[in-house]
Amino acid sequence: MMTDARLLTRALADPQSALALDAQGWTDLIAMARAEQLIGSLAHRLDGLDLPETVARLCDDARLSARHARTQALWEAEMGRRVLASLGEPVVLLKGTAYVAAGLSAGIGRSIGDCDILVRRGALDAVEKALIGQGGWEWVKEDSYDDAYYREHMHELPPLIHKDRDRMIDVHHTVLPLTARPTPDAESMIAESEELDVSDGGGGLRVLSPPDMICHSAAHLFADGDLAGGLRNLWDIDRLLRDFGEREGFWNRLGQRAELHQLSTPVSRALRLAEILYDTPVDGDLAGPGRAGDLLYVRRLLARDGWGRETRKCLRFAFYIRSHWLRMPPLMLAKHLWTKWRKGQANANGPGSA
Amino acid sequence: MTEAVFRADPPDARRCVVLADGVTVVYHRPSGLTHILAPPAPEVLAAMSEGDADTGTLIARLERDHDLSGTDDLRGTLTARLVELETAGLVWRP
Amino acid sequence: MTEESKNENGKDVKVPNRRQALMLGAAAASTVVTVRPALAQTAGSILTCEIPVPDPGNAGNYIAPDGTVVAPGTPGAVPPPGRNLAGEEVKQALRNGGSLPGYGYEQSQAYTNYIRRLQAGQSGFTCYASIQMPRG
Amino acid sequence: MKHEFRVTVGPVGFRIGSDWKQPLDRMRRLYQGYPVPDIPDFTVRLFAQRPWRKIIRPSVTIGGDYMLPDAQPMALAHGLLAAEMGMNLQMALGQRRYLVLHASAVERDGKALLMTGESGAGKSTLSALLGERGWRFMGDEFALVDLENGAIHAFPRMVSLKNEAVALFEAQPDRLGPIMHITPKGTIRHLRPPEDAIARMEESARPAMLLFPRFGFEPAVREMGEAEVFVRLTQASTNYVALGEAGYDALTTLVRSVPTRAIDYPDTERAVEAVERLWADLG
Repeated sequence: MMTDARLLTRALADPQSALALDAQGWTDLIAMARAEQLIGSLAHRLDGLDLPETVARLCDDARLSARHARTQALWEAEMGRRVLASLGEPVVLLKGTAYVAAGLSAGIGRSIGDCDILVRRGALDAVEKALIGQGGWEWVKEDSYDDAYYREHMHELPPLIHKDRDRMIDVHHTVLPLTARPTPDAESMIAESEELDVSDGGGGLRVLSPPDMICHSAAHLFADGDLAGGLRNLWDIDRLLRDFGEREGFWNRLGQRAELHQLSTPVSRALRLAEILYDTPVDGDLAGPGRAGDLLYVRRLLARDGWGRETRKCLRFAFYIRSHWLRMPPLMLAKHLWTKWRKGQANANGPGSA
Repeated sequence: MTEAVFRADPPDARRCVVLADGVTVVYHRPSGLTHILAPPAPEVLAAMSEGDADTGTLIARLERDHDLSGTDDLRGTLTARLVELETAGLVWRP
Repeated sequence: MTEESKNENGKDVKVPNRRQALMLGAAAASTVVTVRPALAQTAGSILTCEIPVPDPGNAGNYIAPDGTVVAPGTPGAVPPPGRNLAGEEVKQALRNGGSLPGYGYEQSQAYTNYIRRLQAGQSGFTCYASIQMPRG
Repeated sequence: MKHEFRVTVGPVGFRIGSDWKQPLDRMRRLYQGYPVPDIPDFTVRLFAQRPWRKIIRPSVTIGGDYMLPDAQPMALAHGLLAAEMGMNLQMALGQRRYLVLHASAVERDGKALLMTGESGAGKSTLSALLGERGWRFMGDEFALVDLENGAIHAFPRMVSLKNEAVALFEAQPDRLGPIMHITPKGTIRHLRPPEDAIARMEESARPAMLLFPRFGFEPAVREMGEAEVFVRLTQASTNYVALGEAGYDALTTLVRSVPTRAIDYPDTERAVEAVERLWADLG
């Protein structure tokens, strides 16, 4: 029996359980956690436990990295705020940056990549001009201005990178690609967003409302590639639900918002998967009864071995195909797969091993 | 535009080490970035930490502590320094 | 120590006995430099990168002169290079506008145009971004 | 993975997995007697991108805990180099316990001499040579600066001899790995460090002198301003920015406390002389 990432999800959900691991178990756990970009979260969960010396040391290092990631993320957001403040447009932080800015548990120990912000579609041009004109951001690529593909098919501007800080910012005007079938109501998400606590000069940035945060996170869990990074996205959902679950009327509101955004199915599934993998307390009605497909998702999410390698290639490939199905209208997809089949290039290894 | 008001972080948001050749190495805690500052940028930053200031106020503070008689275009030069510090994120317009 | 308590000579400046001359220099002179991560350089010295043309998901398709991926045999399009292009040779070709080693002018143009159109997340994008990154 | 090798170099434990036996057999021979970690700090993976690439024109992809996307695979004949690169990659991208400087280091009387500079400057060869001449070899690639007390920790992995430097050690075949031609870094041959370097790899040393050597120029010694040294060391460090304030403390302390010179030299013999002379004056 090959090891899978159940080792990792168990350690995250119940850190005490990790104390029974032997040296090989710890070695596997650390490699998996790094591969799934969950090492910082794990290190925080294990903090204070009686760990083997090397593990304690690696956890210290991981917490230091996470602290640095947090500083950098908050700084990019702040620099964005300084440039965009004069536009008077709502700027909504998304994903990791939002979690740390709002002080949510999901931000603890989280690795954070690019700075993702959501703005009104009508504000895109002004935002773009301000970031490039005053902010010191530039297109990653010279010809991005004419990049019709991004503007017409994607849910964000072509990526911008800051010329001095080498950090990327992704400006979204909706939360899923425009070709995707669920079409979440981005304008409504912005309207319901919440302003962050105003500290000295820090006002003006916003985060999604709690139910919308879950909707967005669930949309990403299932829409992104072949569920790559799924365990991390699901861990976000677990942490968010634990932060919000006790709030008055939260589950009701989540149900309503999921429906509005055409995300009821992904949200329900995310709740069920979080419960299975992380023991997340969820609302039974909203999660709905388990479905046969859930187990396939679980197997896919746990497809990682003690070397940090991806496993279950066929299952991964099936999810890869499925992700294209979700992203493209059927005709586009048929064309895409037809071309692939004709060239005989489809192999269980190729794509999706990002 | 020239009379824009700028703000700097309080002094404890920074660590500063002055190297032998007169250059100041600044660690800026809110950003985690290291900046290398040549005169007069460190002096400008120190004066800005006393409180929000436009270029005129900044000149008054600097003249209190330093002899600025060697410079012709005080206002233009200091505005350029402020914009540079703004780009680095060390000062901003509140 | 903070800059309030020390000046460049390590002496107290908060209550100066006599005002020290402060040369402000020219407006155009730069006085602030930010330390950048040295990773790209380090990475370059540790590993070399490469770019598949087209990405594995489109393997076998042709490349049009503007860099778009088109069906095999499309008039005016060129066949794929048949190997991954090394970051270093792409960098040279982009910089000098010259051809890629082993390929003619038209092929090189099509391939470099394809590479210019790469998006984040596509195979080869990180490599492309790393050779594009201006380093000072 | 099918094959596994573990080794501790200085304060860092590695686990290297491979689809092939050959690179790990070579490592086993060169790293004989090094400690073996029970829980490694880092995992390196050498694997075939496609299953058939294990056999047909086998090519080694370097992966591990920390990876660079789009890395170029290497020929199996260069598998040992791939393993070393994989270890370097983990240090460069993942190390957070020490300030990692791209520098070679040797020690005498508890004091460390650091040599840094662009690749090809000769820092690696020079450290290997000094290691044969009364100095303790601490490492030819990375010097690890302790974030608490500024001490230098040894990282004595295999010396990677490049091009002309390969000939300098031909008299000691037992310590040498296979010659690898036309690698991304030219001709490479690995050299096992001297036995005392391995036996004493846990001993740290106070940094006492920092040199920026340059090979192939008329002999010259130049003083360097602290600002120049600081900037060059931030660029010679793989993790300065990532370490935040701790890195800032370690690096500013190092720059202000350690005498630094740029030295040019036409050949290694003259370089050794120049180093000894400077050490007598400054170290």
